[in-house]
Amino acid sequence: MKARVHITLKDGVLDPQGKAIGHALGNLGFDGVNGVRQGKVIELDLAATDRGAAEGQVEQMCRRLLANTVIENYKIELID
Amino acid sequence: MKARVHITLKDGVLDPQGKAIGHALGNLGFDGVNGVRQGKVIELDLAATDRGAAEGQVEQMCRRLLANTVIENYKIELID
Amino acid sequence: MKAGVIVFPGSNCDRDVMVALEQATGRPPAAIWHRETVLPDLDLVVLPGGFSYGDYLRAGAMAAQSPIMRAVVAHAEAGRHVLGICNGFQIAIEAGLLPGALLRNAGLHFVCRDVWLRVENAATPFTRGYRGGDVIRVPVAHHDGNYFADPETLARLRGEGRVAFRYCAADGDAGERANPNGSADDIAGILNERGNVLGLMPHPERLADPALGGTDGRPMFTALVESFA
Amino acid sequence: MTADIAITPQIVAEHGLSESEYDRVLEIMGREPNLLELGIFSVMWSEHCSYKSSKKWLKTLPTEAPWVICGPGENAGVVDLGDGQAAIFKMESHNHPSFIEPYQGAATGVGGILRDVFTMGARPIANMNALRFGSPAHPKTRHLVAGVVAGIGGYGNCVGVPTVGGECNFHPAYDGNILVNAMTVGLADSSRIFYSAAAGVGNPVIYVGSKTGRDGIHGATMASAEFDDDSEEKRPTVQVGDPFTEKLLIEACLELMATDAIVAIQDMGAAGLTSSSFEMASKGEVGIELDLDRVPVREDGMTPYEMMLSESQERMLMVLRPGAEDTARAIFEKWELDFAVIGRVTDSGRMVLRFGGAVVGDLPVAPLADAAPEYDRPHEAAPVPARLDPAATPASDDLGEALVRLLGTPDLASKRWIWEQYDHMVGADTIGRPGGDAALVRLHGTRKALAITTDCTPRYCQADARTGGAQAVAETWRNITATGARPLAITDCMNFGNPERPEIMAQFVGAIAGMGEACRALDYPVVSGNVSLYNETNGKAILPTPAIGGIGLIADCDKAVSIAFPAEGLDVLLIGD
Ligand SMILES: Nc1ncnc2c1ncn2[C@@H]1O[C@H](COP(=O)(O)OP(=O)(O)O)[C@@H](O)[C@H]1O
Repeated sequence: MKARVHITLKDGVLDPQGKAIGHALGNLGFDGVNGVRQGKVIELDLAATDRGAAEGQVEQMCRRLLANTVIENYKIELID
Repeated sequence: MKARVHITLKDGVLDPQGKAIGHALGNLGFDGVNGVRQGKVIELDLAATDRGAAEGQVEQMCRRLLANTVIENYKIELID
Repeated sequence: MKAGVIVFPGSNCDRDVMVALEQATGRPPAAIWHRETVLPDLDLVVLPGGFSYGDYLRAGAMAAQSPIMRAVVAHAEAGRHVLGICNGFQIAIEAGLLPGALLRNAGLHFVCRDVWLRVENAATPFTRGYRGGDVIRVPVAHHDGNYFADPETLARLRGEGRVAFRYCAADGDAGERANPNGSADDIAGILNERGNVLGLMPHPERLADPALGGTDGRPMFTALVESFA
Repeated sequence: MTADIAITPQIVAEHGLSESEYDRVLEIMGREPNLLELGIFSVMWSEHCSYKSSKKWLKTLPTEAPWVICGPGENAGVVDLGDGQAAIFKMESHNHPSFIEPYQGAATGVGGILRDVFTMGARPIANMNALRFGSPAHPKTRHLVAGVVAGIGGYGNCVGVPTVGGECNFHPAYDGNILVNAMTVGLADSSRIFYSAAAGVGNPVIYVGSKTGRDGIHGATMASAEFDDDSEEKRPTVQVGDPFTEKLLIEACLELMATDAIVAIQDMGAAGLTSSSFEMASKGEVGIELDLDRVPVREDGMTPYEMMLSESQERMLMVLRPGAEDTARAIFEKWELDFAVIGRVTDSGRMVLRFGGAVVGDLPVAPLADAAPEYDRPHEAAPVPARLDPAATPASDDLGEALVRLLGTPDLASKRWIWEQYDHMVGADTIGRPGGDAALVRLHGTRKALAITTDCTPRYCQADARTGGAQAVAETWRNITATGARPLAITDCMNFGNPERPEIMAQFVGAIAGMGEACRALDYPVVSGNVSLYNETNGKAILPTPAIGGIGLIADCDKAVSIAFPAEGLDVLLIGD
């Protein structure tokens, strides 16, 4: 089973990366870019075959390692 | 219109971050993790309202700045 | 030698390399702001170390798109010389002046320490101050110095003598422990096809003054001066 | 609008103000404050901003010497280095934020101390860091060490200021309260030091740097409140640092400082726009009017309360000479930073805040800033522990094994793993790298160099605060002299537990007394410093930790010595008792 974890910054948290990308796009002449936010995706290839078990395991992984819940939100997606 | 650009490392390109995450998960006692890859998501808030125009614009952004096609693949997703 | 150093927002080794160049040439190099679009008449353009644009997207990616880089690419295409150090190497790669990519260090940490380098090609204007096989001590300071290229590219670099420096142990031996960042084939610096562009992660300008504990970096600058005398 | 919210005792308590402090607020205002005004009192009178528990004792430290250009009270201390050069330096804590989010907490700590130094006109030339973590066996320690070290490196490396040394200890007393103290040393032209006193009625007040977001609102009050088990759940907003913007801000400010445009300048640190504007007004004995509609904001719908209390990083406030706006704007635009004229200096002695066409806050400056509460908290030293009898401690029968064990203890082990993650060479003037007694940084283009060290041995302070305080100062002195440099002055970072407990207050009082004695004996004044109290969790305090940062000067860097034995066959001398 594969799992995909989407990690995004919480609203209101400064995103220096997104800010710099927006700036650079502007300098390159792309206009009409009102905002840019950058996030991460972590793809896990799991031995687990049971959806419920996999989901629980990935949830634990997010809490303990993958996401920094002080500033980030995470969303888990299971694939087949 | 919003666009989401998913950037992933090409197959065969070493992913030190993914590897380190896999390692750390193992150390935390999570087993059955066969592989980990890390990617980026860039969310763009665009003034463009036309899907076609937006898609073309984001495609350009990816080629010129957002992705390094020597090592990365990108996928564009438009949201309403 | 007429040398110029490109200054990007976030460059922070621009002054260090200017000092080393001035020491070698006897006059201060030109400082060129990233927003310029034309270069003065120069023998050598240096892309210095630092964190241009914060290195926020990929190291060097945004700097490679800045206005002056078109002129730098044209300068290289005209056969003139470009030296990219650390962030400058990353920028040169992102600008397509050199092949491959620089990934996050295998250890994932920023690494700042002296390393040993073996001079693999001493027949370039950048390296002719050394002898082939010389082992020199130069500092590294980077987070994204893990050189990557596909196997064909690596084979070409090797076959064409385009690996300028490799990480090694103090006795010149290769070995994983001597490689500070996981670079393929222990590569620390490479040349372009014509041999007029050199990119390297280590900082020769940081050990070009005895007060700093070594001068192994100095021959790179003196050799360049001799090449353009 | 904030003015509509009724101020209940609960709201007052949530703002960390005691009943008697609130009575004082009513007296000063002559009416009930609105929420914005209450928020301003709350941050201005927090321990962090007002030094209400420590002020009385800090005043006893020696702060003068012929070579001191500016002692405590400004953003950082300034000492004369001769030849028209001055060193500007300070140390500051970022303990609580680093415990909650080690990477960003430590990173923004570095950003904050850098701003304190370049605000005064110096180019930062070196960073130091003094760290204390819990037991290596504690489940959180590894994560905290990794995050803090990466954060310090992530920020300092990007701004291009070498992190040249520091210290790092481990002890279970820090399990729930790590200490992250960062120090910056900068180099300035001694005739061009910039101060924060606003002046010149009618002069424009300028905002530069990053936009204001909703970050760290109430961070300053958080830094003054004790932790409890809930605090991790409350997840206070931590600030995220943007070292790239800081680098641009350094270059832009230094470029503007080379002109004659600036009358006064102050960074927006803890309590952001509030403390910076009040400090500038109170030092200059003037009033300021701010038009909050002009504050560059990151998010829509921000209230005046949020704007005044935000701790967004990488921002500065300035008063310019009349007509200098265009020069300044051009420089900040070149560096692609925000620039806005947000107010002007007045002669009213009041801070008047306008928003949406109305006055939303109106406070008298002097009473608020100068009449901040000051406490003489009770202090009662724990009994001085009995001297250990050396005879009672058996000597090891295997000295070799004992040495190996000592070298393997976390406190004594090499800290290479830490300093290799810091760019300690950028600038190409680091002539004494980490690993020695004090770091040595050459003054660019000269033969002169500064020796820089941070030291403290908390277990000595725990045993006897006075001796421990004196010892910490003396250790910096020895580390500096051991390189061949002449010690000049110190900065300090006083990390202690809850000062409302007499035994903790006694540690503080004792440490200050010891530091003062040592400084006087050595002619080695204190020119800047920082106090971090309430470092305790569930009533368990950290070890008393008065971290000292010292600097010294060597006239010819070729005469500097390192700790390495340079050759075989030399005599080894032991000096001292
Ligand atoms: N957190 C740190 N950051 C950078 N350097 C450090 C850190 N901790 C220790 N060091 C360096 O390690 C060396 C030894 O530190 P320390 O044990 O505190 O020395 P001493 O006790 O001799 O003063 C010093 O050069 C110091 O600068």
